[in-house]
Amino acid sequence: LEEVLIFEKGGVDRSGVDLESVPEFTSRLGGLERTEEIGLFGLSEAETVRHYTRLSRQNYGIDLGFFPLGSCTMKHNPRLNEKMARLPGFADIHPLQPQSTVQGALELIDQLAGWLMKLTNMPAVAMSPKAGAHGELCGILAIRAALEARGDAREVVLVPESAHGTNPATAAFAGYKVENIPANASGRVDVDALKARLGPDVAAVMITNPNTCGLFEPDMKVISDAVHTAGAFVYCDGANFNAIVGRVRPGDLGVDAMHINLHKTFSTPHGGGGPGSGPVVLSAALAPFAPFPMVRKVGGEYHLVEEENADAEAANSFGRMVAFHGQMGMFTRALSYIMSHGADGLRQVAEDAVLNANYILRSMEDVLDAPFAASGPCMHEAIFSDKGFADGMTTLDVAKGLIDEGYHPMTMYFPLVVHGAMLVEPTETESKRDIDQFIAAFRYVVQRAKDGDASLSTAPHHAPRRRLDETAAARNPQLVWAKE
Amino acid sequence: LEEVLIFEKGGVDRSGVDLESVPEFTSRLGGLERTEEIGLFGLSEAETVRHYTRLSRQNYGIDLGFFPLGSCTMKHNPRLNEKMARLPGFADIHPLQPQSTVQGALELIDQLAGWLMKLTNMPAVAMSPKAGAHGELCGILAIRAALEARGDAREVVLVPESAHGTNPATAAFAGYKVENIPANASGRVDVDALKARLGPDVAAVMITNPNTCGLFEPDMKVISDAVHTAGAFVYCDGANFNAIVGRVRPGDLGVDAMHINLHKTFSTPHGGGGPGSGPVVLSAALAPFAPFPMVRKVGGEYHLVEEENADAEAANSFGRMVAFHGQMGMFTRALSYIMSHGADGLRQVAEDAVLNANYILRSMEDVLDAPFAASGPCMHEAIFSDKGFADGMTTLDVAKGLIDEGYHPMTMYFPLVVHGAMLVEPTETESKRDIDQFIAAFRYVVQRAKDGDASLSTAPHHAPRRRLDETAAARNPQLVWAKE
Amino acid sequence: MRYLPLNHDDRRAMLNEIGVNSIDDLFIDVPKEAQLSGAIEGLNDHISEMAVERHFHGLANKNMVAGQGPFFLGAGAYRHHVPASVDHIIQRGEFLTAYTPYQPEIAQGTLQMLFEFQTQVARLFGTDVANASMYDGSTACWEAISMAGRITKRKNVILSGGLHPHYVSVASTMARFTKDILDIGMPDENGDADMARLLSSVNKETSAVVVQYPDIVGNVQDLRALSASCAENGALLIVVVTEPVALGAVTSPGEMGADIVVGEGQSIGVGLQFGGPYVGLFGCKSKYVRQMPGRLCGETVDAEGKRGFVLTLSTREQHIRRDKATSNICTNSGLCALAFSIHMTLLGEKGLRHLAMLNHQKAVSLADKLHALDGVEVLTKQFFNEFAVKLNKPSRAVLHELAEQGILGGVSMERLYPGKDALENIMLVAVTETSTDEDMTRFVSVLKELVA
Amino acid sequence: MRYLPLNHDDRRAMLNEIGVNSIDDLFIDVPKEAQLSGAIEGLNDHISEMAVERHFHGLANKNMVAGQGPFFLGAGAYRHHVPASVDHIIQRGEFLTAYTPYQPEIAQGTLQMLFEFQTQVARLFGTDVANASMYDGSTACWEAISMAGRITKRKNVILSGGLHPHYVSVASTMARFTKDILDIGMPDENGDADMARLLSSVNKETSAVVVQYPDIVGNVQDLRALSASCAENGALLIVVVTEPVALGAVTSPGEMGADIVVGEGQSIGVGLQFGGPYVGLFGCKSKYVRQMPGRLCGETVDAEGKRGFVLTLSTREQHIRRDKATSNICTNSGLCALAFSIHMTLLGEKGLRHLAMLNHQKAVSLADKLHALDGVEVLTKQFFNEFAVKLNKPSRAVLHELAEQGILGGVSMERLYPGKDALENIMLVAVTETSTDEDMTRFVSVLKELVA
Repeated sequence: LEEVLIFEKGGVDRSGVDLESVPEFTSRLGGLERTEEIGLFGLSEAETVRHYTRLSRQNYGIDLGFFPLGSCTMKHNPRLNEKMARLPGFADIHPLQPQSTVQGALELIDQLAGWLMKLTNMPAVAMSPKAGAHGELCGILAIRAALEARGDAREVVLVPESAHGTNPATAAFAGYKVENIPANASGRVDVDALKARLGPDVAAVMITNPNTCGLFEPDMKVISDAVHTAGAFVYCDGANFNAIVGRVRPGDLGVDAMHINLHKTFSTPHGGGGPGSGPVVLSAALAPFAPFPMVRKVGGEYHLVEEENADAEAANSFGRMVAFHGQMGMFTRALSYIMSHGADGLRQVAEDAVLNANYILRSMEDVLDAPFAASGPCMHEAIFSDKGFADGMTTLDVAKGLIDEGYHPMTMYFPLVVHGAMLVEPTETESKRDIDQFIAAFRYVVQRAKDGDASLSTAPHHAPRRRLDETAAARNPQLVWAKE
Repeated sequence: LEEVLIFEKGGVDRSGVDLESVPEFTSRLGGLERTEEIGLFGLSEAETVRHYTRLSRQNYGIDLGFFPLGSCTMKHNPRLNEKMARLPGFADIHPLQPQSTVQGALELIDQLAGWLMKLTNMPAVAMSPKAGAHGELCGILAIRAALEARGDAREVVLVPESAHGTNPATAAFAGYKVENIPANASGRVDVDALKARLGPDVAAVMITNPNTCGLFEPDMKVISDAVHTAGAFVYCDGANFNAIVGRVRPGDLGVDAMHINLHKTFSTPHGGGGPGSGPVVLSAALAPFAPFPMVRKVGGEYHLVEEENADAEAANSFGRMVAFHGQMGMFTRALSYIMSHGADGLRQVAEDAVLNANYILRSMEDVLDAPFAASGPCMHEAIFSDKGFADGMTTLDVAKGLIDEGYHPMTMYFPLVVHGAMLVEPTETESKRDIDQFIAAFRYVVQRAKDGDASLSTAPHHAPRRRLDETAAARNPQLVWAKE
Repeated sequence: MRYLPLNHDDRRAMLNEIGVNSIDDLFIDVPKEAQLSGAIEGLNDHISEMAVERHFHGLANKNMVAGQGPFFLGAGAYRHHVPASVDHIIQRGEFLTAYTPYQPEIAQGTLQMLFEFQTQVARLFGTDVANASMYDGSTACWEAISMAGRITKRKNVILSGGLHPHYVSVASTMARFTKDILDIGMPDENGDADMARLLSSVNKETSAVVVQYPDIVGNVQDLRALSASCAENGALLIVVVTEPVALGAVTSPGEMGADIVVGEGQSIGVGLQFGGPYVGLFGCKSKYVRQMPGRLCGETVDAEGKRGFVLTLSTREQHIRRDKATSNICTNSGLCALAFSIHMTLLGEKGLRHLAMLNHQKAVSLADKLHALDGVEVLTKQFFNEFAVKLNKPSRAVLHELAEQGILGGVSMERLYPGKDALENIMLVAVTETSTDEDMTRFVSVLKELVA
Repeated sequence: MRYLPLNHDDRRAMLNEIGVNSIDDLFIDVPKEAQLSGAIEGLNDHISEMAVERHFHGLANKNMVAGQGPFFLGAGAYRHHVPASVDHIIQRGEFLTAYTPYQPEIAQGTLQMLFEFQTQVARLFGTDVANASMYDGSTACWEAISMAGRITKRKNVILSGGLHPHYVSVASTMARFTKDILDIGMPDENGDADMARLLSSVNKETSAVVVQYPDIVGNVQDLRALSASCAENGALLIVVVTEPVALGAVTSPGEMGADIVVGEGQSIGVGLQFGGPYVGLFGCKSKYVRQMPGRLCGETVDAEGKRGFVLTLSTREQHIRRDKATSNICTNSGLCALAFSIHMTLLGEKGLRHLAMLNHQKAVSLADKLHALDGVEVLTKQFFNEFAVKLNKPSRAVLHELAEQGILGGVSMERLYPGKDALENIMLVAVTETSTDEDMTRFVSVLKELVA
């Protein structure tokens, strides 16, 4: 049964709520009463639950199976976290309550901040950014504020070719000119080229480490030192922190700022595209420029640093990034995850994630081109190219073929530095048994691509939809429902 | 992907829990330590969530679609009820806590009891029975206790042919001889035959009203009067109370005892086969014999009548039926449902349930034999026979054909009085739109059965499994997993 | 009316289609005098979801929640920690809102789960087979007695004094009507006297002997001699387990020769819930399987040869056999069985054994601390996580005073055995993994004052 | 480690398969000096689920929960009743644990929901189109300013004094780096002075005028003259809605000519959550769609011609355009958008209008009661569910005293506008359907004493 839109089954006079009746009174809306029909369609509760339950069944999630989407770290989302976030003491408090009435909430933020700083060996953390890209912006603005504070008008941010698109977009948004840093043959930053480019116009280098090819940048410390010597800052994209958490601390590698995707490394749910949460750890050089609000503890009391006391307590802060204090609901989940694992468990997380990825890399490299496999082990994700596919067969075909085998595909065509890239990230919460099954399916589909199996070009065949026409969608965008 | 058994993927050394470590100590188990391997297979939490999520996807539930299982009343299960039942004040209290510490729980039971008595116009209710059949047992035992109390050793219970199997089974369990009452051509109890059979050996008549043909017994009061005149009691199977709740009170029809399936009329979830809850309303004649525990209010305080005070407060009680006080978790859900609807809403429930059923009856009768349609409207369910199907085509085929159309089938081959019976109960929580879709699908499948479409004999074709061999299962029962 | 999809226009259109003028025309079979013309008087009309929530919060707040302070109640219902994922999964609509799996092709989720559940229960109990669950432990116990009667064709049943008094009460109620003859005992400190009674009473007229393990005062006793004696006399040994976590630590009843093992599964996955819904566990030797009550799930294949699961042996059941059925049951406790099975899967053998030892260790630790108090004596010598404590004054009053101080300290024997003066000073104390050292310290220190 | 499936044997077997001896061999790229040999010092090791729960309960209990007493806070976050089914649905694993719908064939659930969400937002706002959500209202507001700059190629932006001061603060932070020029106002009682300022300031250099509706002190004002003036000058009118429930009662911004409407969707379906996660709403005229930030879901067909949905116009986005993208955003607030959409579907137009009038009526009622008190003056004359109240003393201290007595009475202007002495005695009071008559009576009577 196809599930039609609510606008095709509900009605403006249908509703799934009961409300107390409104007594007679004189409205005080100043003549602005809404008179026209709004066009919001309602359903009874029974129909509503069914509508969304049916829709949900058209989706694939981690709960259903392996989700090897590289760079997205689709790990198990513990249900304890959901339960903790829903305690009324966290879920039902207002951001502007008197601070004396939210001491537990402030303490929780402080505790999570403490873990993040210790796990990264960094002296400060800005908690309010709402997602990874927002965290990047926070880091770059802190860098810019720090440079401005010393009267240094640098204009360029260097970004590796393989970077997430958010990196250049963020730098541009903050008013910087973006220049690419090339990669070397082994998939790492070309350190010599980077060093050569450094100079008084370079404000920062944005590096993803482990990088988007799934490799650790072995020269990270060398790079940091060079960048610092050149008077610039090192921004580290922390999207892949999962590979090293508990084993390696970015602060030990000379990083000045790094955002941490709580929804990646610390298991808060992705929810079909958010909400995320992107706290940013900062070096001593950048800490004074961190945005407010921030939580401080004085004596036994927690308080917020915000507009009213920023001059006194955070005079160099670059200001406010969001209306309130950040993604509290994600903080509770992340802290629940972190405390459940502890320092020992988090180390194991990194180890198992890396082990799983290398296991896939080594189990596939005989049938699939793994451009960097020769240079050694990968970190949390294994990267392959489309080399060897039959004519006309593409990475997209393999991805859609995997759907028919019951899997969510890996990340496709990213990073751009690898032709027809397939980026496979298993995370630590996949069992050997499930990975073995995936490897068998992946090998089967890859073989079809190499054999030129025509039916693969029209996959998926067993999904809720066949291939969707994205070009048509973009050519004539239909973004809202309209009656035919 | 097929989901294998936990015994085929887990391990005795795998676990999805962490527990604090056990300090050294001297066990006090008296040499009974369990030494052999138990054989309980564990999974990590990540795998566990996935295992059961995948299993769930092999199930059909109301949340997914129309579930017209006759006599089972598959109505929407409001999520508010689930939330209320999980309040720690109800979910996390022990049945043997001092009664002063559970006053709210006792009050809740008392409030629900009050609603049930008023909705049925009966002076008493036994709350502890754990399911409908358990409630039947409660009612029959109360009748037997009442008869014993007056020294009346009656031996026979009369049951209509169309009764639920639980009725004769219950009467037999309580030591009664069961005799059938025939039905007349219009699907109701043959009142003359019943009257003729009444006599000093008849202890009770068990009647389902509305009956299992989906019809109201118009002579119910006449029957009750005759039964009472003969010195016997009327037990009413309340499985179909949904059809009349808020509009008709069984107490006004002379009923002495009736169980109420909270999981039918009052929307507590069926949960794949339970838990149920079957409170029994009782007439004044039976009230003194009700089982304990029961809740009483004296002054402002609630207390339980149980073993310690039964002699004083319920001297004629026939005793205890369950270890504790009944299905508290179902009481909270049922009361939440009842209060949400109120007296006005419950009346609407009955009306909409009956309206939906008649709509289906009239929309199908041109293509499907409806044996009692000529005698007038039905109540909450519409019954059809297999008359007119092509040779070799059966009700079972139609049922399995509906699965391929995306529906759970109706009840098949029940009641036995209609050949190849198909009992369709829409309930009040189905929309006209969904019912119209179902009617179209039902008509299509019925037409195939009439046309002798061979492919229907092997339906379902689009379900998680094809037809399962039930005979083989019963011949050589495999009830537990064993390594091949 | 938020749950009702039909609106006025729908109703009008449907009445037209049916060919009647009003809804009343559909109720013509109901005699006029029994028809109510409007909503029932004396009852409230519908209210908003928020108003319902307020009402329930008001009631809930009048109860003292187990998790809010030191808590030591057991006696047939135990407070264990249930992982959050259990409750998450059982709320999946596909499990929650499904009916009995009568159409197995679209109910494999429930059926496979039940098959796994049956396997888990059978292994835990040490029996060959198990069913798909019963209402609760007390009704399972009676069903076992009834089943033994069908097998042995005898009427005499001997109940151990260690059997939960509510279970005895349920059996007594039923026996009154079925004319079974129950020989009922009273609990003793270490169960020796009771065991002697059982061994000396069992004879060729005995249908079954029913013992609880661990028993009501927490005793764990070796049942091998008793099972041998039952076998010799053609009687069945029924073992009742009200705390299944114990079986992670002690030898299983099946291993000691039990014919039927029943139990209350609430401890694993279900929670306290003021007494219900719980989940009855039922296992037995395979030779008795056709006399078992309740639903059974069995393995089979589909038309393509794929493994699948179905409800089976339903020829025993009421919907086929009617008055000849093995019992009148037509509901199991499916959702609670699911919760049990999920929790058991999360635990696994390793986790269950760890959990059991943690319970045992904490219980031993508290027993020793209590025993050291003046005026307090721990009576039970061999126990798992529960034991009887004798005070120097009536226990019920002490428990009330403890409750006043925020401590739910145990279950008084006076409540369980009203009128038995010899038991008046005794209370049952249960300790699980949910009790912290602080909880125990607080309990001991307050109790110390109360018995001083 | 309950979340980790690999055990020792698995790890050994996998290392063998890979061909290395130990896990350390997989970390060889990490310089020795940066490798930690064991767990990080100063941090705790893993703990049980129960221990985590205890810790969180401890923290939660230190907060004063909004639902525990009279509650009247608003100022950009509103406490509304969210039906239980909303939270049930968003916890379905298929929604909760899915990623961005990059593979539309197996993400139609998320995509269709987003399409419905976009339609709901556009209709509520009175705009042609809407996007798939933003982080929150404040970032959506800045993105709108930024978008206006891309469209008009101008740098001057006029912010109404009625715009939430935190939104102003966010915009100011961003403008400092982007070199946009912000003309910032201060709130006035009925907004007339501010409106006059806006009308007189807008000119051919103006990129956008940003107004909030209802504004920070609750004013609802007719925006038609302003939109006409903007249009005349080639400037865009950006309207910010922090309380979307209001749009069930008042004329939509789109209807009054707004070019871009942004908002905070928290009121519908999401809950307070101490400030996040929330959901930013973003709608605009269709001619500006290619300059919109954020994700968009569009309708299309699949290879068999069936209707389906995909993310579209991604050529605007960072993963394609990199440094030329319309914004750096690569996350929306999907799960909150789902909650919003479910709640809106449950309400329907009828429900939303009813809810809005209920809010308004309660607010009017409380405003009148407060205004009648000596020492209290309600400043806002035209409002929806929130208004400014002037006391005879600093409001912040009064609010603290109210909190001591279990009443969360409002938001002090001193906290929102630190250092503005003229506002010190003013507080904002919001009233929603969750406030009962008893709540209001209690608030009024306690406040009466405090201002006496």
